[in-house]
Amino acid sequence: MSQDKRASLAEAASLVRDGDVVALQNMATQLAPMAVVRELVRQQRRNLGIVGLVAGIPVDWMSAAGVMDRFIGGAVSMEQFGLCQRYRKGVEAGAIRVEELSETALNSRLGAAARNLPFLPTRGMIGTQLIDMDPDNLRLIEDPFGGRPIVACRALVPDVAIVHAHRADRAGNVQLEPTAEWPDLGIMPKAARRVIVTVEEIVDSSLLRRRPDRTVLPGFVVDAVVEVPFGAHPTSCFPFYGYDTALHLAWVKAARDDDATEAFLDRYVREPADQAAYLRAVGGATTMLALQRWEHA
Amino acid sequence: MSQDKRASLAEAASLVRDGDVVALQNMATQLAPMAVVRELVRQQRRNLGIVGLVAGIPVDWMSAAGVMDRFIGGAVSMEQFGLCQRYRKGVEAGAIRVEELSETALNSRLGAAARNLPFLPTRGMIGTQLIDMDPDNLRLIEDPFGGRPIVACRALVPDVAIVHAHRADRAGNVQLEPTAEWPDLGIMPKAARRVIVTVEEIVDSSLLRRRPDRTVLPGFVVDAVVEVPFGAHPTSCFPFYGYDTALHLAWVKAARDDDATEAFLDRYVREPADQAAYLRAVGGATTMLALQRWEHA
Amino acid sequence: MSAPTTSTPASAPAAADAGRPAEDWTVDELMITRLAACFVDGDQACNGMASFIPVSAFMLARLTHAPELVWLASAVGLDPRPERVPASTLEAPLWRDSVMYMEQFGDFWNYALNGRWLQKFCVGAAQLDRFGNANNSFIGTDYHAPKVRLPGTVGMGDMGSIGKLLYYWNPNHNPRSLVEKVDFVSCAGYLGGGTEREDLGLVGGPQLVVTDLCVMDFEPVTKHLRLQSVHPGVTVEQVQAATGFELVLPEGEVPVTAAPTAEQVRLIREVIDPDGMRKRELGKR
Amino acid sequence: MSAPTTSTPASAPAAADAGRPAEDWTVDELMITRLAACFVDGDQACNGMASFIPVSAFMLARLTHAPELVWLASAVGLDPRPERVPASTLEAPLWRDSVMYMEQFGDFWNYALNGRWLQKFCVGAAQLDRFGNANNSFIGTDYHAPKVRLPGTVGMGDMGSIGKLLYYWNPNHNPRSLVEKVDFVSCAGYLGGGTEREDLGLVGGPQLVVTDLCVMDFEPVTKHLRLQSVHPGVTVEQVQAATGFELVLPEGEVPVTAAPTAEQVRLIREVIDPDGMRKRELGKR
Repeated sequence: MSQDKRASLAEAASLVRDGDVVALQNMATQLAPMAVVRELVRQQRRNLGIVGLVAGIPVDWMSAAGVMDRFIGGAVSMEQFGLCQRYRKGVEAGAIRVEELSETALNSRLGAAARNLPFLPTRGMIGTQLIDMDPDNLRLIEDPFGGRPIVACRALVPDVAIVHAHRADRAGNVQLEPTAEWPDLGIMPKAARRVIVTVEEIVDSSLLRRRPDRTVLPGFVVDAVVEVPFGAHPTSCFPFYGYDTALHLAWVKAARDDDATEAFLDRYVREPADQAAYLRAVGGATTMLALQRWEHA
Repeated sequence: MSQDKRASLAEAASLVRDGDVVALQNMATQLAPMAVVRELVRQQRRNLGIVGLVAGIPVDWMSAAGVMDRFIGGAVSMEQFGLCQRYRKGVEAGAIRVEELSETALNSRLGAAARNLPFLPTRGMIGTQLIDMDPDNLRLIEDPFGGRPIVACRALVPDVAIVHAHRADRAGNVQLEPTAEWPDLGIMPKAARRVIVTVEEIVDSSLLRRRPDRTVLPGFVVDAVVEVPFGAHPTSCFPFYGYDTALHLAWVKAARDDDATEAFLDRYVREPADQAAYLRAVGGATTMLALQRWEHA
Repeated sequence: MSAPTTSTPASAPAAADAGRPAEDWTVDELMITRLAACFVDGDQACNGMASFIPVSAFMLARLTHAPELVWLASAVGLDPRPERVPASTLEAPLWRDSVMYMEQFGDFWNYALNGRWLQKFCVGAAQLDRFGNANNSFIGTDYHAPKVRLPGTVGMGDMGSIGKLLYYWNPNHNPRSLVEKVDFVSCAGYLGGGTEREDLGLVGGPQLVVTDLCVMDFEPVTKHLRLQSVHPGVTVEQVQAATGFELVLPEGEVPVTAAPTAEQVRLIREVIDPDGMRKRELGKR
Repeated sequence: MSAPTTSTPASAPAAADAGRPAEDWTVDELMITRLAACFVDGDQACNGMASFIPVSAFMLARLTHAPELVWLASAVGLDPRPERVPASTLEAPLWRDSVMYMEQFGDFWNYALNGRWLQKFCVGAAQLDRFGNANNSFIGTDYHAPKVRLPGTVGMGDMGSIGKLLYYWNPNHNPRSLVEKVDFVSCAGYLGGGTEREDLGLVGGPQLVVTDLCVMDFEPVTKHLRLQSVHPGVTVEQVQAATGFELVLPEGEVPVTAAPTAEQVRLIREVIDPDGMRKRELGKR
């Protein structure tokens, strides 16, 4: 009944242009669209501004590979695997600019963009210095009804949103298994100009019709949908598979050293020609089966 | 693990006091908390302000019974059964005051209340006279970032929200079967000071844990949960049962005449001592079985 | 319950001469075919309550020229396959077999307000004036003491202001529903006409009015309602007599609205609306 | 996989003398028991990432004095029954067997911002100053050229301003984490002290700081951090030496923090956190 939005990873990644503001789904170690992230590194995209609530390893890889020069959002952390060292070095060296936002500020900025509003207000951040650092986008305004001032958070329209989910049909209608619904999927695709979705599998619409309440994104907002099994690896995709502890630890170790970082990126990001080659590089079926059992989570 | 929120209809209805602003779930012919509405009529509650997006037969019954003197919201209509005649007469006679809001205005006012914000903005209604009629609550304000003015919609905090759903546990965690999720359930219980929920059945929490994604309201916001089978009748509760065409038509006919209106209210609203008696009065098992088959929908 | 759906072969044009004008169409069918022509592949259509004619139009468009018309039934069910037009256009039987249930408070308005999606809305109104302003609030002069309280505007109060393209349908064209000036502007059309709407920063706006007598569009400069075509058998004089203000006429002869084709009538009667729900909206003139 | 859950008999105090002080508690266990005491039946608790000590505290409270503590694990899973503390407090194993999955964009903040629910938050911070302001943004003097970039504040940047009661935990009490003045206020405490917070219209605020050396509260007038108790075996001098500003002392002798009971220690070690995840946060002093 609708247009066919299926695309290859390369085609999807070509929707991202140098300098774009890219809203990236991720929650520390969860559900990042890693296959697209790797493709952006391979295609040597430059000067991206990454928007994230809590971004983890994808931001560290993109920092290491020189893909991004701005982070707009809440935090960058791999939780129990620690801070993102390459991102941190980039910021401390002045190569990556941070526009830090509280959670309600980021949600409000993206929410305003989705609804074509100039801003949405929050009472968060009052008293903090976060407001002072971002006068272009955060402004204390009077309550027209006589109460205390509140913070107007200016609409933030990303050029592209990139998200990962469990399944979609060809039209790009996206379903999520019952799991955490982080704000990313709830708002990024609605705020952005273009939308890339990777999914574990593309299925016939008839399968979606069996559980219409699990569809979280209508196809008409989606520009490209790409089938990538284990597309969130090494982040998790509950309930299908857990985050890859070994690969996270290997990255943390490599990230301490410039040469080791490059070798890691070559081996796991630049050299694998496709998703199958990548999965072989990270341990193949044995690793994937262990992740499906959530053995290290 | 949590407090027991179970209550009788009479106990639940006692949370509503004369003069209260009451947010009422309803969508024309769908999912209104009718058992509580009838209880409010029986208890002769007075001067209620009813908040609704699209309210139907409950507002007509409460208008006829002199329970309400204000309507704050979008529309009052029983869709294919026509306008609510008793409500309309009340408004035209000056007994019921209307504060009409567009859909985004109502959503914004309730959304602001939920989030403890003084207002939320909308771009709806600009150019209409709705804004002019409600200067206390709708105000054109400047965009602090230099764009066009927008409409600030002042927070509306109902005293009570009353909703109906498919099931809950004793703690008041509420589940909805996959169906339309109208704004009412999405926002009213979060905006209001007190919350009454009626459900088709109260079940053990273990049943909710099987489908945690279908839980739409956490028990900690709920003050009273009442088990009332067919509690939305004569409105529908998809997929369990359809709206009652015969009773809607009987009401439309009765509402044309003062005596017939009183007789209808006596027979179906005031006299049945409990839900079982009400269900017998409206046709008993035969009717309920037909409604479960959606025969007239 | 094994009714035809929008994707079954039974729904496809059946005969080679299906494109010929129907011999016995009725005006509800003509209104449906005219509205259906406003929706094309890739549009996202959405209906509200008591919208039997627009719903029939969406279903017809999907069966004929716009198979990829995205339809969000009742603003709830995405790409549904209803068995037929049910007795309510706001109840579950309409969004049968949907691919998505869209949550209304948080989510529907993300799309509706965005500006890029759900561009076209069909609107019914108790009063419509010469500049396309609509009123579903009250008849009379005093908001708090109306002569007639109307249902209320709900989403219409937004749709006129947020850049949508509005398609009015009116199955009872008469001087009380098509008025010089609405008693109350509850849905913004072109306001006082000319550039007044534009000056307020509003984009989009009313595009067409399809009634049981004629089709009207808006004169581009004055934004005054203008006769686009009269339905077969209706005269310009009849339209003018049924209208509460002076119509602007198109240049040259007034065209006649194209009659439904035999195939369109067959689809409406046999597949889309065998129960004749569409006729409920008529005959109240 | 048939682990004890919060409602099994195995979780109930086992022995009559379970309330006696433990003989071999460790400081992580003491921090957990002290934090647990802040949460009572009817509270709604919520944890963020890398929050092994608060999560253990919630689980302990539910197993002992607050069986009706509502816990929204990771702000996602309501009243979960995790098998034990997993390796991440932000991943699905923590919200196992929940009664609800709360959507984060639209819904979680309806409750968090409301003011009536989710009143108490446990907060960890890289820097905390004498007035309870916290910093998770950067160390240094220049936001755009920091000496150390910290992860960022996310929800903490809100929680300090929206009326929450904040409970800080700090497993590595040292002069770099407890400072005279934070390099950057990314979470609002009592700002410059006194009525400054109140004057801005902010309610709630920091209540307690639980470290690996002591417990501190806030002097009611000046809002200066004040020593409430030192942990067994720790001296006031040791606390002062590890603190980057002059501590306010309570009147009279400084109390000693109550040691965990034998039963609390048993529950933490055997039921709640047999894998010792809570110890990950310590030893970085």
